[in-house]
Amino acid sequence: MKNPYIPRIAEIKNIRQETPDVKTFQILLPKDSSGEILEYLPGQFLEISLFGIGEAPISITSSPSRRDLEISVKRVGRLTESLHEAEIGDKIGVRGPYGNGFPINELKERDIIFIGGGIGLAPLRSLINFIFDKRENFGKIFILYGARTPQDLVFRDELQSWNEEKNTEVHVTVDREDEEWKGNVGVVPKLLEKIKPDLKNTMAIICGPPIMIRFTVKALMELGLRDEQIVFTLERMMKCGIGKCGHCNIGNKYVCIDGPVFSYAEMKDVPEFKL
Amino acid sequence: MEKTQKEIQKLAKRLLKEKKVDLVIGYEKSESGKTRPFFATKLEDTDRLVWDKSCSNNLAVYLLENKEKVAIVAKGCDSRSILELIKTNQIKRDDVFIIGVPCNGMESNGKLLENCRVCRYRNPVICDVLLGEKVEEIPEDNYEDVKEIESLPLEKRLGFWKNEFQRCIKCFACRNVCPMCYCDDCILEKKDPQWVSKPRKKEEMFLFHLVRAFHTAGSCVDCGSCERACPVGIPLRLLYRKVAKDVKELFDYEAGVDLKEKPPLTKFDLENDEKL
Amino acid sequence: MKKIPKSRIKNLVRELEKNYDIIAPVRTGERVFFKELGPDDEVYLKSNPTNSPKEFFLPYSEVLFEFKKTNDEFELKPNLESRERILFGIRPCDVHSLLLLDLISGGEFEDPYYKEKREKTTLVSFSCLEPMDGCFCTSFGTGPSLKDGADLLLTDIGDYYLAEPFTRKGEKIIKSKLFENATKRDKKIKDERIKKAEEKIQKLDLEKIPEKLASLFDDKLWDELSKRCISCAICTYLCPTCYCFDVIDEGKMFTVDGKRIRCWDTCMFPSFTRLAGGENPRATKKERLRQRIYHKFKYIPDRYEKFGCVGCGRCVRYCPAGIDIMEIISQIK
Amino acid sequence: MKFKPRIVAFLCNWCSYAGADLAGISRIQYRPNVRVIRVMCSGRIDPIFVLKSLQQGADGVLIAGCHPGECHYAEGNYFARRRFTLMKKLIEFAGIDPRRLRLEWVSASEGKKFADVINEMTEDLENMGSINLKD
Repeated sequence: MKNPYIPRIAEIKNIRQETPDVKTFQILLPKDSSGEILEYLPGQFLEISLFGIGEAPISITSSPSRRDLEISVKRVGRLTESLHEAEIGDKIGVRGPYGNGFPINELKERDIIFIGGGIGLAPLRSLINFIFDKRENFGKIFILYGARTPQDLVFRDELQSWNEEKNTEVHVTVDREDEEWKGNVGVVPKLLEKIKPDLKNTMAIICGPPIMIRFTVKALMELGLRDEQIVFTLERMMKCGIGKCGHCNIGNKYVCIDGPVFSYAEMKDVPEFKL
Repeated sequence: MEKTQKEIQKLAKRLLKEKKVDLVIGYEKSESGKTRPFFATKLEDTDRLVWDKSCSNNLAVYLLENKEKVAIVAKGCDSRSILELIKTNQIKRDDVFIIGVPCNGMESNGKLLENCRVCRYRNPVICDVLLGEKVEEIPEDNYEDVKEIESLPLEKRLGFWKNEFQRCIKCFACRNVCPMCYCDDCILEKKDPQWVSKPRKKEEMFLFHLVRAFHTAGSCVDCGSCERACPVGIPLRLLYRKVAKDVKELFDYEAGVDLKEKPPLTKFDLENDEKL
Repeated sequence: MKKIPKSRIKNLVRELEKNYDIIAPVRTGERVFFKELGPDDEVYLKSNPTNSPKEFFLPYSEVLFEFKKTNDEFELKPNLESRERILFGIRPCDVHSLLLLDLISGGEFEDPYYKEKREKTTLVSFSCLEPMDGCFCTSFGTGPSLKDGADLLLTDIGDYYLAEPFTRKGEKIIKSKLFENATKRDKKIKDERIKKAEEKIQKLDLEKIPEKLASLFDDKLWDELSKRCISCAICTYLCPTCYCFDVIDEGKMFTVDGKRIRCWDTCMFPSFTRLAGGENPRATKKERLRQRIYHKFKYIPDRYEKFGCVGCGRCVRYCPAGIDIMEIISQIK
Repeated sequence: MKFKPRIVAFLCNWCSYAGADLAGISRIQYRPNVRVIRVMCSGRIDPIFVLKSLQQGADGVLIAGCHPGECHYAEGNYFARRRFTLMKKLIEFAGIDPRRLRLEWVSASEGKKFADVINEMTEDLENMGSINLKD
C-alpha cells in the first residue's frame, strides 16, 4: 500500500540567489539520474523535507516544458532558514507533486493577465514559461508584478526577456522605491490602469499575499471581469499536502487537494474567504 | 445566597445603565443547568446573573483580554487574583469595578471544594462594593495535603508524579484557565529556542509541569480552577500549594494579600536570605 | 445469537488476552480511561471513558518513519507494524466516530498507519443503556445501540449480555463456551431496553443545520458564545472525531538521524493557523470556535453527507468554561 | 562499567568561571565529570535550564556565582539565591534528590574550593546513581 508520507530523496543540483532573502534551487531526483523530469503541472507544489528540521509545501517555479525542476524559497521560517543554508549536493526529501495546478485549457486562445506579489511570482513563472513554450495557442500576455522594494524583485532578468516577447507587456512596481528606481511606485492593482485587455476574452491569474489577492480581485471586478475569469492560488496554511491534517481547511474545501488554484466563482460563497 | 444574587443583578443593571462599565463578568446557568462564566453587556442580560454554591470558576482570567471598563463578581480567591494582576500591571485598578462577595466555600455535587475547605480569605481582599456580610475566616492552613506527599520517600514521590504526569494530554487547560498565566509567548510553546517539543513525550512531562509550578511562585491563590479543568484529574494543586507553602516559609509572602508588597522573587531581604 | 452471563465477562477478557492485546475502559481514581489492560486492571463498563478510542488509531504522537544518514545516503524506515488487539467496551457513538474517521483517512491519499491499526483491531461494543450528561447520540443515529460497524455487540439484558456478532471476527469470539444460546425472548428484552434508553436521550433536530450555518457566519452569536472560551484543547483532544494533526521532525543532536513524528493538533490553539511571516487568519478565539462548529456541522456534512459529531457529550462534560454544543445547535436553529 | 555521573555547571563569568580557570592553572586535580556553561551572572540562570539539563540526562546541576555582596551586577546572586533555594525544594517534592542541584559561591580566587565542590558532588552523585524521568 503506497505510503503518501514517505518522501523521495532528491539532491540540490544548483542554487541561484535571486534577492537577499530568496534563493532558487534546482532539484535532481537521483533515482533516475538521467534527470528525468517529475510529472507535474504549472501551479502544483511539492512537499520539501529537510530531515531533522521539518517539511513544508513549496510551489514549483519551473515549467514542466523545461528540463530543470526548480523551486524558489523566501526565508521566512525555520525550514526555509535551513534551506537557505543548504549547499549544492545536499540531500532533501521531496513528496508530490500535489494540488490541482492552473486550468490550462481554460486559458487557451485567451488574453491572460498575470498579477504577482513578492515571492508570489514563483508559481506564476511556471505557467508563464509554460505558455511561452507554446506561445501560439494563447492571446496577449500582461505581466503585472510588484514587490516591497527594488531588491525584493525576483526573476529580474526573466522579467526583461518576457518584456521582449511579442504580444507581451510587463509592468513592475514597488511599494517603496530607492534612489536608482525609475519604474512605477505603488501597489500592484494600480498597474491595471496601464493595460487595455480585451475584457471579454481575458483570464486573470493572481498569486501573492492574501491582502493583495483581495484588493486585486476587487479591482478586476470593477474592470468588469466575471467571477470565473478570476483565478488565484491560495497557498496558505498548508501542511501535509494530501488533505488529511486539517490545517488548510477553508470553507468545505481543503486548499491542498481542492486547490491551491481556485477561481473566484468557486470561492465567492465560502464565507471565510471575504473580500 | 438568593439575596446576594438579587443584589448582584441590581448592581450590574445600575453599572451598565450609568455607563460606569461596558461589561459585567459574572456567572449564569446554561440550558442544562451548569454554572458557567457569563458576560452581561445589555441591561436585560443582568437578570441571567446567578449566585449560588457552584460559582467556582475564577473569572479574573477574563480580565486579561477584556481591556475596556469591566465589572467583575469576585469571591475571596478571585479578588486575590485580581490584586496580583493589578500588582503586576496586567490590569489597571480603575478599569475594573470589583463586586466583592463573601464566600462560604463553593461545592461540586454537594461536596465542599478542597481549596475552599482550606481557604483563609473567604472575604474579598479588595473590592469596590461588598455584597452581603463578611463571613468568618478559618485561622490556619497547615498544608496537610502537601505534608502528606512530602513525607513519602523520594522514589515513592517520583513514582507518584510519574504516574500522574503520564496521563497528561497537554491540552493547556491548566495554563489557559489560570489568571496568573499571562505571558504572550509561553515558554512551553516557544519554538525558538524550543524547550518542550510539541508531541507528548514522557520525559518532558516533569519539565512541563514543574516550570509552570515554579512560575506560580508568589502568584497562585489556590482557586482550584486548574485541577477542576484538568480532564485527566492530575492533582495539580498539590504542586502549586507546595510552592506557596515554601514561599510562605522562606520569604514570608502570600499571593494576593498586600497590594504594596512586591512579588517574592523580584526582591531580596539581606538578613533572612543569609539563612537560606 | 448467543448470550453470556455478566459474571463471566472477566473470564471472557482473560480468555481473549491470550492471543490479543486488550484495550478497555479502566477506572483510575474517579475517572475512567480507555487503556491497554495491565495485569491488575479491571474492565469498568458503567460510564463512557474520558478519552476517546481515536487515541488508539490516531495516537497522540506517532513515528511516521525514521531517517538515517549512512555515507551520504538517506535510508527511511517507516514504522507501520501494529499488533492484533481488541477494543473492548467501545460504545456505539464511538464506533460511529471510527466509521467517520475511516471515510476521512481513506480516499485518494489513504493513510496507511490508520488503516493498519483499524484492520488489526476487533471492536467489541456494548450498547449504552444509561446516557451521560451531554449525550445526544440519537440526534445523529449513532446510538444507543448498533446495527453495524462493530465486530460484536453486547447488550445488558438483566443477568446476561446478549451477544450479536456482525462479522467473522465477532462470530469467532462467541464460539467460546462461555457463551450460551440466546432465545427470541432475550432479543425482545434487548429491543425494549434499547427503546427505553432511546427515550432517555435528548434528541435534537439537525434538519437544515448546514444550510442555516451558511448564512450565520458573521452573526454576533459567535462573539457571545466564544467570550467564555479559554482556547484550551480539551474539546478537540477528547473528541472521537477530531483528527487534525501536525508533523514534526525530531533529530538527535549532532547527527542527522531522527524521526518524523505526527502528533495531535487543535484548531483551538492560535498556533494552528499561524503562517510563516506571522499572519494568522484565525487570530481570535471567536474565529477558532466558529471554525470548530462549521467544520463539524457544515464542512464535513458538505463533503461526506455525515455530521462530524457523534453526540458522545465529552466536549460538553469536560469544557472548563461550560460551552455546550447542544445549546449552540439550538441557538443556530 | 562503573556509573559515571554527568554534571552540568553554570558558572558566572566574573567569579566562578575565573575560579574554575584558576583551578586549572594551578594544576588542581578534580573529577572530569563536569561540563561547564559560562553565564554572565548566576542571576541569569532560568529554572528551565536546570529542569532541561536534568531531563536531557544530566545527573546533577551546579550553579556557581559570586559571594553575596561581590556580584559584578550587585544583586544578581541575591535573586539566584532565592530562586534556587525554592527550586531545590520543588524538585525534591517532585521526587528528584535535592542534592542533584547545588548552589555554591565560588570567587575568582577560590580554585581549590571549585575543585572540592566538583569532587564532592561527583561522589554524591555516584552513590545516588542515575536519574531517570523517562519510563
